[in-house]
Amino acid sequence: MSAGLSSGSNDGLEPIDRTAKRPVVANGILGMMLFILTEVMLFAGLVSAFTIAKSAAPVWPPPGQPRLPIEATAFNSVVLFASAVALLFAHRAFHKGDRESMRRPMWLALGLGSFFVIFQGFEWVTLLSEGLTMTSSTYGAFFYLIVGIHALHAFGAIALLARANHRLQQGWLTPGLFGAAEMFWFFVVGVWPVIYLVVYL
Amino acid sequence: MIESYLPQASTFAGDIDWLFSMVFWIVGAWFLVCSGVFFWLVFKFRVPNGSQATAEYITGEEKSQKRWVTIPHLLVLFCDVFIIYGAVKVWYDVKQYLPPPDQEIQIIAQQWAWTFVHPGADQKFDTADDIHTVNELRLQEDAVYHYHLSSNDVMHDFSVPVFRLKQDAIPGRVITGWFTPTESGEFDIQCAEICGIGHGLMPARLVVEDAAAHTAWLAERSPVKLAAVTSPVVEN
Amino acid sequence: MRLKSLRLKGFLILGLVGMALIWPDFAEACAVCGAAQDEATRKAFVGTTAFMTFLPLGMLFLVVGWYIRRTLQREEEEEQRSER
Amino acid sequence: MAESIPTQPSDPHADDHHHEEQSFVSKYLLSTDHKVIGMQYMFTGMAMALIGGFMAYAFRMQLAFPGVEVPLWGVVTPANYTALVTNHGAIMIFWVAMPVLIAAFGNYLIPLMVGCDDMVFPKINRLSYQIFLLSAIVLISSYFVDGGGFGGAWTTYPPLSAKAEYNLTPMGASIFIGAVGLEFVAFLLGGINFITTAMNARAPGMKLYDIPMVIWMIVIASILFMVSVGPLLAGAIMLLFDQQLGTAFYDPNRGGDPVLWQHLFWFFGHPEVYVVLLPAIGITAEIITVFSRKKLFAYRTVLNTAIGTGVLSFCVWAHHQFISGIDPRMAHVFTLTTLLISIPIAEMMFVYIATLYGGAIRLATPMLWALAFIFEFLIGGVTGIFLGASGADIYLHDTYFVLAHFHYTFFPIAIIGTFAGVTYWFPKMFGKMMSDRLGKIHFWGTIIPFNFIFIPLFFLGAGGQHRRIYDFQNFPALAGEGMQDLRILATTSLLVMLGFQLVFFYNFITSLMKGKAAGKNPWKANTLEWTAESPPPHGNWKELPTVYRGPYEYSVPGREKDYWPQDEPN
Repeated sequence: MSAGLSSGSNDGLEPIDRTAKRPVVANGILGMMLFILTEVMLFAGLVSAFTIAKSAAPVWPPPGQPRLPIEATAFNSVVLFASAVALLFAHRAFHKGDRESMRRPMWLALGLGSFFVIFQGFEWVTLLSEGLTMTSSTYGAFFYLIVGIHALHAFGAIALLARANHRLQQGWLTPGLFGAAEMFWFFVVGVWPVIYLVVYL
Repeated sequence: MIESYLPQASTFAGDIDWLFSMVFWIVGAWFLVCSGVFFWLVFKFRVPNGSQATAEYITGEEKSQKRWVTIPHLLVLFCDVFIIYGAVKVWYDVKQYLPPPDQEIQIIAQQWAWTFVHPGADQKFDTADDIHTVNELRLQEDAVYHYHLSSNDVMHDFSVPVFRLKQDAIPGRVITGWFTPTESGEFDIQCAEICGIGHGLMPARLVVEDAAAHTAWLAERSPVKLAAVTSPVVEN
Repeated sequence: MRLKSLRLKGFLILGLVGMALIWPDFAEACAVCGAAQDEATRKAFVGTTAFMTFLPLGMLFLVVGWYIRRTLQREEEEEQRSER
Repeated sequence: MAESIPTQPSDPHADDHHHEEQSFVSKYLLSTDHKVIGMQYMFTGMAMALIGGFMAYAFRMQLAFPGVEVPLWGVVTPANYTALVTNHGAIMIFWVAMPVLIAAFGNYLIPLMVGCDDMVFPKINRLSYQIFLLSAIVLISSYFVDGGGFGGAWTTYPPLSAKAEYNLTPMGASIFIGAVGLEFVAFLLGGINFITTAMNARAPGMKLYDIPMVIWMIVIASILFMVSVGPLLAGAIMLLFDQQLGTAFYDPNRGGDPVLWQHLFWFFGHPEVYVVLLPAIGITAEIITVFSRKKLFAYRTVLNTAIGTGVLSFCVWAHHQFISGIDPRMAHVFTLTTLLISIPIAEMMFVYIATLYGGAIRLATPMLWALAFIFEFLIGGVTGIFLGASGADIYLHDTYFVLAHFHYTFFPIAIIGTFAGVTYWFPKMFGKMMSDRLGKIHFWGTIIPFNFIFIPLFFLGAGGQHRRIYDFQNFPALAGEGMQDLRILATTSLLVMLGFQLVFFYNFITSLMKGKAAGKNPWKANTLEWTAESPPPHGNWKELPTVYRGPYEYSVPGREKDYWPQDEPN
């Protein structure tokens, strides 16, 4: 199979003349866009379910249940946004072709993102000890469900970012991988304010 | 259409049958025309399998050609307007509008039996003179009934085919609706929402009787006698 | 996504929706709707129904619409290039 | 998503395209070749169709002859019956219609018809099939656990599905939900692949409006699936938690709401109908153009109607809940949208009928199936109007009328569409021709009994017979002689129809063994897959084709041949 005519599994990086079929966006990024569409709808379903449960309750949050740590989580949200900003710097450096100055913001984004997840973990431990569990009320159930699914996504996104960072260190980070990883992370960051507004406030 | 299968035993049964018939004639005509044209085309332009015959080259992109699709499509829309109007009107009368009641009943569904509660002489529920029956609903002809439907465990569906009435019973909610029986006799009540393995074993009987017979029955089941014939209300 | 045919359909749909709104009886009166708490739930159901219906449509119009427009644009460019 | 990234920029095909001799396992079981994966989906789907058909046989026997000992099954108990109807529905939709129509034809056809050598994410594709196979095994295993298979209908409404004390299948219910969830993940991965491949890996020169209709339909269906499945996945996780962790998302006594599930379920459930419908419509488009030697009437109109259907399909879902105690005012809106969706679908049917005009129609087996699809789907379409009209739905909801209606849509989609596709692409898939004579016997032996199964059910439904009831003898109004005769007619027709499927398998196997060699392009079709060898080798073409025109240039005036393949310069 001649390389010039091969289809498919390229991510738009090779310098072969493919103008006739140069994709509008690279495969990895398009795939990630589609995946994110599904994920947005997953969270839309969860948030809708939460709204309905909340409307059905006479008092919300239910009496006798611990309150969620609004201030601490606000701080944590700022950390999450900071990580997105760091990733934006990395994005700019990457598209300037400046891989050297991209390293520090990548590490920063990874570090802040991991801090966010770990901080959430501590929050959970505290809440559990205060008596908010999945079975104690729908309040608790929805809290752990929605925040837990978000945390799972954060894990996945961090893993993907770490993989991109690893490639960066090795010197062959492709736009497809970087684009997919940063898109996923921006999705995780972008959906958080919605969760914070709906679930915490 | 439907009236040839089942008697119309409520005031709105006729409306629903009318809507069904209207939809039937409209879509039936469409179906006949479409399948007529379809078979005519297939037989007219059929060639033997090995034939060398060629076809006409029609893109269908020109306006004069597209007309053959757009005009029927506008006609479909036109017919839809009638159907929508009829559907909305009937729906409004049956499910959204509530005429002032003559009588009220409670219907309680559970796995796998129906409990019907008449309020008794004081016309109030949850009092001592409530009349409970299981798997038998007795109604008075030509009285406007409000029903309050609820469920003790899973979802059920209160369905009375002769009334053309159907309403899901949802645990945790009380759903209000109405009907007016117009024909005396004995009919089926079915559960129309799957409710476990006993779903097929949840038949109840509906007895519609005239006012005198109904009053007599209510008196017979009045709270004084009730103590003697305590109805077997199955607690969950 | 030829806009011309979509516009025709848009008009028709608008007309029908308008017709539905003209029937205030049907749209407003709800004799069977119950207590205050029910009303809140009812509103939540209607709201989330609208939300879940329009969110995917909005996203698709933005993302897929953008993608299709870009692709068509590029096809046009290429056609011009090959003509030259 | 990790698989989506090529391992080395210098060698994008490092691990999925070696052409040396492969062992059986790596060639057929662990292959990343889209054709092999397509076949795997197809054969798994067919095996599941046999299981689903057997279930239909068992419960139809019970309905016609209540209490009788059913050969090969035994006496159908109420628990058996509910489990059988539940799994029949779920299997036929999720494990037959979806894998065969979208995954099998999508996998097989997309790279071949858009002119590339494989899917863009071959490893994700393989993972998709593996997860799908796992989901099928998980589903079947639910029959062998304590309590047996889940019997709460494929819609799994809680609280029945959420609590073991109600459904009496403590493990079966969770396994059912788990299997459905796995299956969705498989199609999610597949969908990403289909859309990305069709959009990004098209052959040089293939413009958007040169893509064959079946590919467009699979792409639109995949988009619909991907966008609608999220809320259901959320709901399924909640339901699983309710079953296994004791949460109360759907428990009204502890602050939950059972209607919430219907809300999330039907948001997916209705678009799902169009997810399986659109590929079948696309397959029909390919076949009627080839066998009537006609250009597809108004290509762009078909595409627009498909998009219109897709858009509207998100606005109709609450019509499944008319009777479930939703705000009655909402029913008006959903009646409106539901009847509006008849417009694009009707237009699509008009376009197909218009395509036949002026053609030179050859009634070969695939064409018969395609024509039968149009006719039978027409019946399914018009009977849907009754149910979309909210007023009439008060009576018809959950009766056999609904059941007959959706079988008149799903049977054309899943069974007729599949047979149309299989008989049409069989020469390409296996390089052999199928027997036309046996094919026609099988066709008539399937279509005629099919109508005799489901037309009686319309009458039973209009007579007030409800679904999922294992014995109608308990209901005096339904136990009559006339009604029982209709049930027996339906069951007998089902037996005849199932019997005729043996003809298909015989035809399939003998054609595979000693069918006439097909050659590259036996049907004289235009689309790219017919320019590859039959069957296409790994990599599809030695040199990938270039595309010069749309896929439906048949009988173009002034040309010697009555077809004009997409890759011929002139």
